[in-house]
Amino acid sequence: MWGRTLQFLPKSKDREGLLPWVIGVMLFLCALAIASAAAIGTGIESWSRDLASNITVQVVVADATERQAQTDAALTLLRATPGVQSATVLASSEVMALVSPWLGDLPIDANLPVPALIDVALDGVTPVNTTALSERLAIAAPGAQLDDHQAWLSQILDLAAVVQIVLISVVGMVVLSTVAIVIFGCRAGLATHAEPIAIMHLMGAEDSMICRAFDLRYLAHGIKGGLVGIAFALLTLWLISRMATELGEGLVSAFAPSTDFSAWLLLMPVFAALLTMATARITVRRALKEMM
Amino acid sequence: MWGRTLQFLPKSKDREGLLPWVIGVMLFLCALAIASAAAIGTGIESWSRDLASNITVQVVVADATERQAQTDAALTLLRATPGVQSATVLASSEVMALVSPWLGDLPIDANLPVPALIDVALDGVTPVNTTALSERLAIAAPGAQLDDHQAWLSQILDLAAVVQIVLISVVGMVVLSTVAIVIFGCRAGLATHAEPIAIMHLMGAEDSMICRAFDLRYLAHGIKGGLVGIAFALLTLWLISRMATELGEGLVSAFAPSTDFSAWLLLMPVFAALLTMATARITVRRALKEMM
Amino acid sequence: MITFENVGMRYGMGAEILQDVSFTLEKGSFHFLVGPSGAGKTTLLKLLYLAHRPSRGLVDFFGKDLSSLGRDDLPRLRRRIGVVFQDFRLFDHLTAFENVALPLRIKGATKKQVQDHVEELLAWVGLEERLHAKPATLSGGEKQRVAIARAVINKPDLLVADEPTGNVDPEMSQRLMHLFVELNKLGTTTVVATHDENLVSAIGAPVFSLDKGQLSVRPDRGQS
Amino acid sequence: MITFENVGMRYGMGAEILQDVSFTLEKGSFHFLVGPSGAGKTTLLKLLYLAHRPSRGLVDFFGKDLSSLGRDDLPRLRRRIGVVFQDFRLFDHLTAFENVALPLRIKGATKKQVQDHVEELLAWVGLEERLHAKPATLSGGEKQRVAIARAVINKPDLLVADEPTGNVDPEMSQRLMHLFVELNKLGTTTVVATHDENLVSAIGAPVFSLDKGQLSVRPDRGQS
Ligand SMILES: Nc1ncnc2c1ncn2[C@@H]1O[C@H](COP(=O)(O)OP(=O)(O)OP(=O)(O)O)[C@@H](O)[C@H]1O
Ligand SMILES: Nc1ncnc2c1ncn2[C@@H]1O[C@H](COP(=O)(O)OP(=O)(O)OP(=O)(O)O)[C@@H](O)[C@H]1O
Ligand SMILES: [Mg+2]
Ligand SMILES: [Mg+2]
Repeated sequence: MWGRTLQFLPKSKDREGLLPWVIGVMLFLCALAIASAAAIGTGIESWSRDLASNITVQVVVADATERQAQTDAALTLLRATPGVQSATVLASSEVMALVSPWLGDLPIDANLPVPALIDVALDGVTPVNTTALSERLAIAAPGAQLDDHQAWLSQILDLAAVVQIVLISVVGMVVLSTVAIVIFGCRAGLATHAEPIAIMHLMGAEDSMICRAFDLRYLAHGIKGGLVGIAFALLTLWLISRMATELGEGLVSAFAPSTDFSAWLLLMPVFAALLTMATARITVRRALKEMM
Repeated sequence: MWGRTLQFLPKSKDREGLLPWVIGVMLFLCALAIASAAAIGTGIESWSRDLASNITVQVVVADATERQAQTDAALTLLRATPGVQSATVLASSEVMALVSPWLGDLPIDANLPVPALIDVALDGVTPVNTTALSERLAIAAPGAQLDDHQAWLSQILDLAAVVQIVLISVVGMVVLSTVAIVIFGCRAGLATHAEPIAIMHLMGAEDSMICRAFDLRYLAHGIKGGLVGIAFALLTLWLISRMATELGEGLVSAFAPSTDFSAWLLLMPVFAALLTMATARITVRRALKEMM
Repeated sequence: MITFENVGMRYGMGAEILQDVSFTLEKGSFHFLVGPSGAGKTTLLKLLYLAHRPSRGLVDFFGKDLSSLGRDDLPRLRRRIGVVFQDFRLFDHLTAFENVALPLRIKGATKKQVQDHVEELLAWVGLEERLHAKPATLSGGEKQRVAIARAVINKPDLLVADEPTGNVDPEMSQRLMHLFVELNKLGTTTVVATHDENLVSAIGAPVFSLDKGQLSVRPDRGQS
Repeated sequence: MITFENVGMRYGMGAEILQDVSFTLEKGSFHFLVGPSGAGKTTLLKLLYLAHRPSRGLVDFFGKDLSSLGRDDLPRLRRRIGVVFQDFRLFDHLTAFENVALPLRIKGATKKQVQDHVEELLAWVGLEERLHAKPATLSGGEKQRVAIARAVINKPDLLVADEPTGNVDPEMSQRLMHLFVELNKLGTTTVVATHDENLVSAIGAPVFSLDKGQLSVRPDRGQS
């Protein structure tokens, strides 16, 4: 009974007033960093899917025979490249269908010398180095060009991967410093409670009884800070994603707090609260253990 | 002389240990938020420049006479549109030059019915609503099409503007909460110094003498926290921008801490330090004023 | 009930504050502890209220060898000891009532018991009008009386009081000593450290005298 | 030098702790202040060492009406007053030496002056071996002596001591009172609140007696 009601700690306002706010800010940072990393991850995934599925090679040669020869050479090279599942030449009607948006509804001259297009399906497992591939293509079939939009995409993908690594390090750093600041703040707060702890101890209160008072107090700090931080983070993410949804832009819309992701974010205050409580408990226990 | 050496405050480790860290984290947040807003601002600027300078209208009609008629109609409409500086029809050789990358070095059939292209130069001052313009074009010249890449760019520009507003609010929020947390943390720290202040006061120390001890202490806290925060922020920005430079991608490379911007960021610890000091001073003064 | 044998005590790596201290407190006995300032009185009392372990020597507590007792056994013992600290050590943020109630609460007394006991005892020490005042608004003597009330509220088996009347007038001082004597008659073994010669001569109990860490015993001067 | 006329004092909205207190302290006089615990002694001393303004009445300080003095005039006055607080109020993180040195430092004394004066005075109160100890490691009486040393280091014009010998043995108590009397002979106006009847009769100075906020004066009983 007294376990619950034994209130021997001063009101926390003056002493640990900062702690929940610090926890809140750190969680806000954590959530935003993790969300950014996750969004870039989603972007990379969808781009890779584009890139991994297929690339296009066009053989631009005026002479039909020569074009056919170079196309065959390119096909042989491509089919021998690891990571390539299949390479097929598009029928000229399909090529015309691709060209028509540019020409509008102009009547198409059957004699128009259109380039040959090769659709290359990748197995999506073995990564294909597009730069090396286009160099080898230039030797085998000088008229063959890898679609450079896709080459560019592959480059941006490299960049995104690097940015993601940076972001993941930032997330790691933020998480670590959150843990450090929570532990540090908790212990700073507890330093001001040394006297009540000592008196309770001398009056014969068991260690567990003393710890319990701190457990609840710091659990509350942690939850309070965690909720504030997460609330702000979710609000910010939601605002950004709402603005983005209209456009459907891949990277930005990935910021939308998905149900899954939100659930994970909501675990963060719980984690923060438990961390705070555990720190308080360990610190108090250690202080008590130093007394006789 | 004693002004410098009168050390009546306890070592700060236990009591205000958290304050520099909190300041550091808040400045880190501030700097990142401001940098993001600035980067988006740069992006918007360069996109707007693209968009503001000129747009392209193509008239895709098979019959040459009809094409000429619609081109004239479109020209009349465009030249009457506010914000349009000039509208010129591209010579067909120029059009062919634009088409050739697609056709490669195929010999060009002079009879190929190419669309007419109108280059519209904007004055860059009056904003042009591309959606409304393309609707009006559809009535005057059914074969005329506004280049939709630029329409899309205009849409992304709207989005970017909205995201920037959101980011600026986030910056505002972060700056405000930094100020709040610094003030709050400062006062929490000072609450534990009430007794030394009271004793010094009763021993006849002038208010200014008491304040001076706090000024230096909290100035140091502020500078320490500010430097830590800014260092981390610059490091993060530099890492992101380094990764981005290779690609030269507009939005991302704008994160590069430009010399100007870095200079501004370096002012932030100074601001934080002064804010911390001012808060300490005001709080101590207020506490002193309440004493006789 | 409590026996010290050749007990020595030092703080950290410093010199020995107590040297070869030996004595026995019989159950229900009453002793004064006197000695010049800095002689080690508070240090000796700290050993008695289990705030420190001696650096050397044997201590027998309620029939058990202290060195054989683990940390977990001590809270139970401490709850049988009431302490008046020289500097009071009240909880600043709790009222006089709450401060005095704490030992009862730690023991798990009911709300009713707490209410009745605490109010009665605070009335006895003359603080019926300051029940809900915080220590910062109490006078020096009032704080001391709250500290005394907190020490005796449990009717402890051992009462240890360090200079318990240094801040009260002679009249109140007598009244408080009367409280100690009454408790002592009910079986509470009592040790009171004091500089007040009047007090010592008024009660006439045996006196432990400490000087430079050496303990000597002056027997009872009659009366008691 | 100091005159109180019909002074009343209350804390916040509470009842009046002091009622119609009137007295005069001549320059170089020595007074005791006695009264039961909670009578208002500390409250009266707080008015004397300029910690509170009275709720009503006239106070004349070193020839100036207190109500005519602004906040900025007070520090100079306070530096002429030495105070021994009932609960010492030492700086916990400073050594005994540093605590005693503070009033000199506030006045702007040189390093040399500080060093010599402080060491000499701490030796006089018997703390030459505890110069660099923090208050937490001092005994009750040792803390009290540090507090006294801090109050007199400046040779103040007015010395206000609240129960300055409650934690020291009678011998040390006499030694400290001797210090006060010596200072007093050099011109320091002195007011000592105490419960120690022995002290009062030993010095024989005039006694202010407070009871329930009413002040009465018992004149000098000879000697001094
Ligand atoms: N925590 C400590 N660390 C180091 N030395 C200490 C500590 N506590 C006390 N001392 C020293 O031990 C000696 C005895 O101190 P103690 O408090 O036992 O004296 P005391 O007899 O109670 O004196 P008083 O009558 O003045 O209270 C003193 O010289 C004191 O400075
Ligand atoms: N800050 C305060 N707020 C409210 N009441 C107070 C405050 N300080 C003291 N009192 C009350 O005023 C009365 C007089 O207190 P004061 O400290 O002046 O007594 P005292 O004569 O010094 O007693 P003692 O000898 O016990 O120190 C007491 O009843 C006390 O509870
Ligand atoms: Mg002692
Ligand atoms: Mg008092």
